[in-house]
Amino acid sequence: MAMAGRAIQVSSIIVILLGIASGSLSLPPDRSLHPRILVLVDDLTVKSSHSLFFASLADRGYRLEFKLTSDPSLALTSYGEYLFDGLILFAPAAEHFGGSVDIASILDFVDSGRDLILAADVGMSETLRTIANECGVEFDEDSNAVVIDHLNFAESETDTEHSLIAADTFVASSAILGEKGAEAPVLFQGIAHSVAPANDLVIKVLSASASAYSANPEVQLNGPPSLSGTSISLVSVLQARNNARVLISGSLSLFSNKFFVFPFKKFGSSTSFQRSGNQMFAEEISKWVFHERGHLKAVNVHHHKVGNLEEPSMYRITDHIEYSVEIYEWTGKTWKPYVADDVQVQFYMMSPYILKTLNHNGQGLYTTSFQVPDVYGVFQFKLDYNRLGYTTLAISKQIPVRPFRHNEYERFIPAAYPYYSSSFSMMFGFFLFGVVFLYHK
Amino acid sequence: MAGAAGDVKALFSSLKSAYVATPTKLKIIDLYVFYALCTAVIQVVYMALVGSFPFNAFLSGFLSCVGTAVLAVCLRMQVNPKNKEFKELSLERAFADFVLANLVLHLVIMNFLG
Amino acid sequence: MGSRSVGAVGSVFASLILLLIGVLAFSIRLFSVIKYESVIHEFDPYFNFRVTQYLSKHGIYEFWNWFDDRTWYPLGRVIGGTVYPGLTLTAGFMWWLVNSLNIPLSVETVCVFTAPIFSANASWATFLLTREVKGTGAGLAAATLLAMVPSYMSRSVAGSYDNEAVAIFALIFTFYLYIKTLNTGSLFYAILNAFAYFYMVCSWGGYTFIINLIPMHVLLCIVTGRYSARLYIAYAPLIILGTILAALVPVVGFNAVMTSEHFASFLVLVLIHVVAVAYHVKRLLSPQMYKMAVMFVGMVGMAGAITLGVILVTLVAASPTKGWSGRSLSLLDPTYASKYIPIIASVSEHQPPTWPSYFMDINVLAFLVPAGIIACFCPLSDSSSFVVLYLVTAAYFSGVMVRLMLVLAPAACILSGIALSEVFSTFTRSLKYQAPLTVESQGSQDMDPSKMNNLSVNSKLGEHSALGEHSSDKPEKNELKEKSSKRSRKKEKDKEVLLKASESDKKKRLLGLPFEASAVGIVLLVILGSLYVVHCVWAAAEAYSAPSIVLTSHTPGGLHVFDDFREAYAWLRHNTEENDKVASWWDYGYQTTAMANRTVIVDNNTWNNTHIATVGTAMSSPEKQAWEIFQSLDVKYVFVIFGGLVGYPSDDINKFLWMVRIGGGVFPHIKEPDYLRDGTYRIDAQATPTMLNCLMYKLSYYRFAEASMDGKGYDRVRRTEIGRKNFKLTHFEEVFTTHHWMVRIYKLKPPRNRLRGRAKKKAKLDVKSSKLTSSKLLPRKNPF
Amino acid sequence: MDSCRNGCLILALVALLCLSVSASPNVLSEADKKFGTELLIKSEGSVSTLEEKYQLLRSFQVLGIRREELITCSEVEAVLMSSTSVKDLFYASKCGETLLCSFQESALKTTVSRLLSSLDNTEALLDIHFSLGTLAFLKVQFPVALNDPVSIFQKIKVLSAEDGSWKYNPDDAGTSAKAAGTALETMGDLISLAGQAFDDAKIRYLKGVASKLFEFLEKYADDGTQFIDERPLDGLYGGGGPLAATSQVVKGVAVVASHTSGHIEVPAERVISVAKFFLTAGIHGSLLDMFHVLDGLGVLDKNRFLVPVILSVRPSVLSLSAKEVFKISTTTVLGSPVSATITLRKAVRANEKEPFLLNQVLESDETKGVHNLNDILNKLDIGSYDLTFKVKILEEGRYATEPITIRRVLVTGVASIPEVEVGVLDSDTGSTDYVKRWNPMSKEVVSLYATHLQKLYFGLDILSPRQEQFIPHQAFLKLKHETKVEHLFLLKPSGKKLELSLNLLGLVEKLNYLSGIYTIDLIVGDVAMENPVMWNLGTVELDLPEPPEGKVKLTSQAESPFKYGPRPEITHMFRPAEKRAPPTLSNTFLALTLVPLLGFLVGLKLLNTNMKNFPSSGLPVLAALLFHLGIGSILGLYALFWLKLNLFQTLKLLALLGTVLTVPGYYILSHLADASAPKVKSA
Repeated sequence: MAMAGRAIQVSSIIVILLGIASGSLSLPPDRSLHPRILVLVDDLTVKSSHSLFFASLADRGYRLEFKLTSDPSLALTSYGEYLFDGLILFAPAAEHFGGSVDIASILDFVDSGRDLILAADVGMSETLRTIANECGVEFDEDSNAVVIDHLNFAESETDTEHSLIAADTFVASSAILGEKGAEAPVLFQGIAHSVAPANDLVIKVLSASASAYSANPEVQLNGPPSLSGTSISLVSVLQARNNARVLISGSLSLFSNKFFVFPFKKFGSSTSFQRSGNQMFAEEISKWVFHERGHLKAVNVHHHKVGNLEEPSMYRITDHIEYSVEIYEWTGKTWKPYVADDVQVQFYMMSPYILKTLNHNGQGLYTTSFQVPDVYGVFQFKLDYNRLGYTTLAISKQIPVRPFRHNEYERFIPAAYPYYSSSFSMMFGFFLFGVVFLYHK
Repeated sequence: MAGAAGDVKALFSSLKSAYVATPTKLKIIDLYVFYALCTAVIQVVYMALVGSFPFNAFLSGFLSCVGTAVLAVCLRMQVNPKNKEFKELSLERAFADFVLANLVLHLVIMNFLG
Repeated sequence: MGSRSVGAVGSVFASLILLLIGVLAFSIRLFSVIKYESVIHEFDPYFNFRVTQYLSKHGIYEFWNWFDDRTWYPLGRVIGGTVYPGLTLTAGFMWWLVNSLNIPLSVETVCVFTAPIFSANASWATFLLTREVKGTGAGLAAATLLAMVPSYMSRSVAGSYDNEAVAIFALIFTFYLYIKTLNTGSLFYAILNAFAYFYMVCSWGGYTFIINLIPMHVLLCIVTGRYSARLYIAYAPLIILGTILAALVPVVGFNAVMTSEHFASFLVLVLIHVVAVAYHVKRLLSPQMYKMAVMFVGMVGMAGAITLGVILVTLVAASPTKGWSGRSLSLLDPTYASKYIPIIASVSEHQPPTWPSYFMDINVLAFLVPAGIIACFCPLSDSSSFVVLYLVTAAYFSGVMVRLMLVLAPAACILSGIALSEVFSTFTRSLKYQAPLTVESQGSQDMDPSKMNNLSVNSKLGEHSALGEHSSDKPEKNELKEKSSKRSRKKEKDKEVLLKASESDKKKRLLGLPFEASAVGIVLLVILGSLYVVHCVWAAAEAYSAPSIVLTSHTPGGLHVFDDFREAYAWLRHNTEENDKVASWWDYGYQTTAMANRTVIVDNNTWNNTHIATVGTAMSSPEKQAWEIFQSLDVKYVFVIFGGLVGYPSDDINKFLWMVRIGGGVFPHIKEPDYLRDGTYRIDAQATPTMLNCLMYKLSYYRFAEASMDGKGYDRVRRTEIGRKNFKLTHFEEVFTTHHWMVRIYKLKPPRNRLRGRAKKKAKLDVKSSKLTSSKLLPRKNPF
Repeated sequence: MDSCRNGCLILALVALLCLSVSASPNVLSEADKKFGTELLIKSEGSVSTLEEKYQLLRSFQVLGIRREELITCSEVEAVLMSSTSVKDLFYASKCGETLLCSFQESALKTTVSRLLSSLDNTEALLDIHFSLGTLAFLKVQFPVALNDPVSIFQKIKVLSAEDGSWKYNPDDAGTSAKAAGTALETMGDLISLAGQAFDDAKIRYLKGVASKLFEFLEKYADDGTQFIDERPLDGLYGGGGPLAATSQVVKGVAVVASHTSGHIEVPAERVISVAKFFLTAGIHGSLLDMFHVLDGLGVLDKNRFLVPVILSVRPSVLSLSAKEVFKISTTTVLGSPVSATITLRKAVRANEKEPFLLNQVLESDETKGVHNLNDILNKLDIGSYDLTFKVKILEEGRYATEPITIRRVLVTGVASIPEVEVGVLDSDTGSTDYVKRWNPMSKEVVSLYATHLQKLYFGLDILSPRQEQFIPHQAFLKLKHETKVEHLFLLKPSGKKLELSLNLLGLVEKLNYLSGIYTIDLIVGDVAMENPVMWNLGTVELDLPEPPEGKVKLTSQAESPFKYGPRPEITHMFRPAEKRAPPTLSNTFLALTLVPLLGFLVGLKLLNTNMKNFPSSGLPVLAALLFHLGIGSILGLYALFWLKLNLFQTLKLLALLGTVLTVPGYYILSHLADASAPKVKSA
């Protein structure tokens, strides 16, 4: 699939990284330490109503900049330089943007490897739909439809349509949701979206229960709803091929102070929660989106024959070789060694000839050694590390494998002694015969 | 049947008598050829036993024997006084060719022996 | 005594003439250099050239062990083990020699001129061979003919640096040595013969022709009871030594004994030994005893023969492909290839030839050959029988593959040389013996000076003829020049003949023709010859010297040069990364590696059918699948050859059906009928959707409609308006297109960064218009 | 007259419009206050500056709680005496005000004088605000005399714009309402400091500004709440968002009102919708937000211009099964009851026209200030209703309330589903091939079998607690194939039942020809149902035709198990080595191959070969020796070649030896030839 293409771009990345990587932890960070984030709102009240979320970001060292979507001075870039490392789009109703920002520029922002958080809400604008759609997330066509779940809603005296969902089916990934995850259900009130199953870049982080459906509570249904059951995704994340990360939530109020501190009781269950899981969920997932977790990089890819350490330009079949690579994870501040037991390398030519799990020293150094197959050709060391919630590592290094040279074959084989002896006896015989024949009389 | 056997016996006796007449030099050659062929046969047997693994070695070994034999036969033909075709060809000239041929042959064999 | 001096003088003339023949052979092949430039020609030569460069740079051992990772990606190719090194080594040696003499020649120059040099050698070899068969006169005639026979010229013009260039020489020379050995029965020549054979094996896969022809001849001799010790000496050592030597060539290796192309020779070897023993015993025994022995041996031998047969059969069965490689099979069964191996069939030169091509390639020789055959049968010697056999087999094979016309050509030359010399000798002899009666009557005739000369001093005639020869090189009025030169050359021949004649005189005097008849005959012959020469020169100048890498066309504005190929390769060399993989149809693989120095997926050495089929499939698949296939092969660039704009007929669209067939041969989901509208191959509006959607079509005709002057997209090769215009490419992007659009290079787009959801067109439009439409305010909602 | 009527009509329409959309934010209940208090206490640890401390104090104050441990009067006094920044002084004094501290005059003389001097030489609104604010507080303790209040008044006034918005500084670009609020507050303080100095004109001007400020209100469409938006200018001066702006404006107006006689013209509904804005904002979130909300609410709760009164219906979701009753009350924003007479104008079931209850005055028990709505309970069935109230507040004047209030209430209860009919029908005749009554009590599953020529039938009826037919919002039937492919169908009401009949022939396309076992799930739910169900009715095995040519039968995208996570390892199978001969065998044959050589030697002996022909005389002997030596050496060379040399070295040496060899070779051979053959041919 994307192998070659990605391989190429990655190899170039490696070139860059090799420059950086001294392999130790004193790697100069190649990610900004105090990322600047533009928060686009269509109503400054959001600053207050969602202040807790923003506060948590600010505490983590992000420099937030609030702008109205209608602000005529809006710009993501100036003179080709991106002004921000991340973009938070908390303006569900924004039809248009001021200044130089439009859908295309926002998508370019993502395609330049930067991150985006997008929160929708009932009555979201076409513009936002388009952006979400470009990221592989399809919101319910009916803009008045909300997610309704008569079996899994949070009991509150203001909610008269069971649209305040208490969702607790999270994606099983500590990389995305942190070690603890969210211990309380997450409150959700908003619009449903779905993700094409074929799309393996988008992950459903928070999905609805089997009894949920998306409809307009005011009107009676006269047909099965377009979205229903577990196929409804409430919160999804996209990790683009260039590792840009996008968070798309069907509910803006999921991030609001109100929901953060909302004490509630889930319908049917006796346990009532002091506060919802929203705050934790929002903070953890924002950590992921802004690459504080699950961002890997591989450096110092190296391979050599057992014995001598410098990297040859070509191997011979049945050589014994060693392969090593260092993998680090970005913590938001530094690169710390990444430790996992499932990193694998392939020795690949059209199909993997050897696929081996690397063993590591706990300091991020992964190594293995194996014997080159007795097949010649142009092989690749392919390290293809694709784990849920982690940036994809796809590194391939090309190395030709040549057959034996004419003088590398086995000689003086015991099994062939008779042949040797006889041919030599022939030589001797010839010599003798020559003498005898010539001088006989 | 017995008649046939008798005939065969007679045949061989006559062959023998005819062969005794041949000069020693030719006999030497014959001996030489015989010796080469024996070696060849032994190798073939060996190959049949253990399979043709170092095939190049076998080939060279075998062909060196056969080659020697063939060259010797050529020599024999050339120096055979009974042979009308080679009146104008002296024994020594033939021998020189023979030596050259053998040297070449063995060079090649050595190269191929691996 | 007198004869002696004459012989000496004759030999001097002979050598002089040979020299001139050599010059002729060399110079007639320089048209390509003069008309175009000193470049390597079409496809394979580029590979050979590249290999030669490598050799000259890294030396023999490196070359021998060269594992080339820039072709057949990702399989790579062991050049040392898969190439016939003869040509390369020869050129490499010449280059080394020249440079060690401090003559600074580039490898390319050497390569360009290798072919002409060896054609000169070949003509000399022909002389030797023919002399062995029918004496000097025939030799000279044959040499002259061969020096300019078109079919040979087609493969050996300056710049066509291909195996055949040297192989033909090797072939003829091997035959010569064989005949020589056969005639002299000297072991020394047998050895030389083995070496010549070795050289042939190094040079060309066609060596199997020798290793089958010679046994056939031996068999023939034995059957016709012409067995002799000389035959044995000529044959047995050759086979033994030849086999080992052949096995030394990596590309042949054990095939020399494993595949059944070679079995015939071993069989005959066994046979000849049996026969030899038989003859020997016969000499020893009295007849009746011998009869008994025969009977006895017959009984034993029967059993032996049977076992032997069994062994052979098993061997054949054991050896791969029943021991017969595809090409050789297609030799025996002309329809084999087209039935089973599209790859082989797809190469034009593997097609059976047409009659015109016969005339084109060997011209008048076709008429002279029968005469030659007859000449060979009176009297029939071992050597002449060999020549005849050679001709017959070669004729058969050439009937199977155009390419083997090349093998036929020398045989034809030899035989027609023989024929010519015979005829001339007869005519001139009859002239000579009836001349005194009718001197005045022929005063006017243009033959008389020759006759006079024949009678009087030969030396003057020698100079005369020599002058004639030289004058033939000077520019004069064509027809006249030809006549004179031809005439003089003919004179040479009758002179030679006469020399021989003079030795054994009397009986010839009896069989003489009437004067007029012979005179007319000679005139006719001369005309015939001159026709041949004219044809050859034309062929050399026009037909065979175009180096297909640079094209020209004669426009009213004058000569127009199409140099698109080199333009494209230069672009690739300078604008792509060192290790990028470039995919194209295999015809252009060699050129890409040699000129662009980029890694290719497949090339002209078509040893891996599936790999080629993969590329064929990609070319004939829709864009997306194609993209995936190429991606899986790490391909970065794809280029196609497109002649639709300038009307260059041999472009990829015309080759496309072969891609489909080859691809379909391995991947059954590619079906040829899908690309044909009720049986006809078309690219206009009637073409099938599969055709219009396949990658080859898209890459060829992308942007063609708007670029072509009328905007209708008129394909000048197919002479029709293309079926699908103004389409977009989603997975490929055009990066370069040469001046005449003959080469179009595309780059594979990287995979999409994001995967879009099921997008609504309405939304798409909004993207564009979002900035423009006046902002209507949505009702604001209370975020709390 | 007519015109008047039309006008009234229009007005009524407008009123209805804005009312109908209004949702119902409840006033702060005790629970809310408790919750807010906890949050505030949590955030106590983090406060450091005086400003934050004041905000905390004030919030607590509004919630009716005193917490001295934040800051003590002595601390305040210390600040007041020492600090130089007017801001600190201001907030210190505010703290003091909240804590009702009192200081002795002597200590603060200097401060006062400093403030007065600073008043003279500042143009900035905030500075003046801070200074006057402090002075106004100090004035409570002991008299403070401003030098020239009028000039200060002018100073502030010059910052104003025509439309009633304000600047913070003379050189500010834009203006803002928040600033205006601040200005008003400052003016208020100014008046309180030097009341008599101002004539009615100024006072009128102030009131004009005050009432004009309520025209800056922005409005939220969904719940009709109104607020004052933040301007870019505010961003430069501490921002705080709309909450801050609104509360500031409210405060300003309140202050002016509190220091002037007579009342200020403010439209009542606006005040109410502002109050609603604060109520919707609620007291959660950051300290600052809560301060603004509470401050605003506090001001609105008791002020001198208008106190909004909110009608609240509790609970808004009423459970029949729990035997709950509606409690309607009219209170201020902070929940202090206001006695009023409430009339239920009409009660309408949602999505219906006809009211089933009309003008009815609710009786109230004055003790709790709560009105009861008991007698409609027995009329209510489950579902949602719109109740329209009319509120009449007894004491007129300072209270604002909306003339008409519509509340959406939801009545829930247990709906009963006695049984579910599951059947297989013949599609053309419609005759039932098989029918099963599925019982919710004993949930034993059914298992059906149907071909594409049949129909599946499902039917059930749902009864409300009042045994009426009830149509839930969600009544789905889900068919799920083994391969996780789901198909959802909607049960439609027909007659008294909810029915669904699936004509499988028409569905083969939709089910994309996927035969096999489907599990049947029934999901019924509604807002009003307290017992939503999701039952597994059983399974049905469908036998569908094969897909036609060309249509590929797509199976569900079963993603590869290795999409994430490691793949099984692969190791390369090396070619097995050729079988070697046992060394003993090869050695024996080694010996064997040498046997013929011996044989050859023996044979030579037998043939009694001799060396008679060996030259006797000197030179030929040498030649002969050299000759054979040469041959021998060449053979030796071959051996070497085999052992170590490469081809080229060998060939070089060979050429050398060869040339050497020829000389003696030629000599000896020709010698022998002469010797042996009497008849010599020149070869």
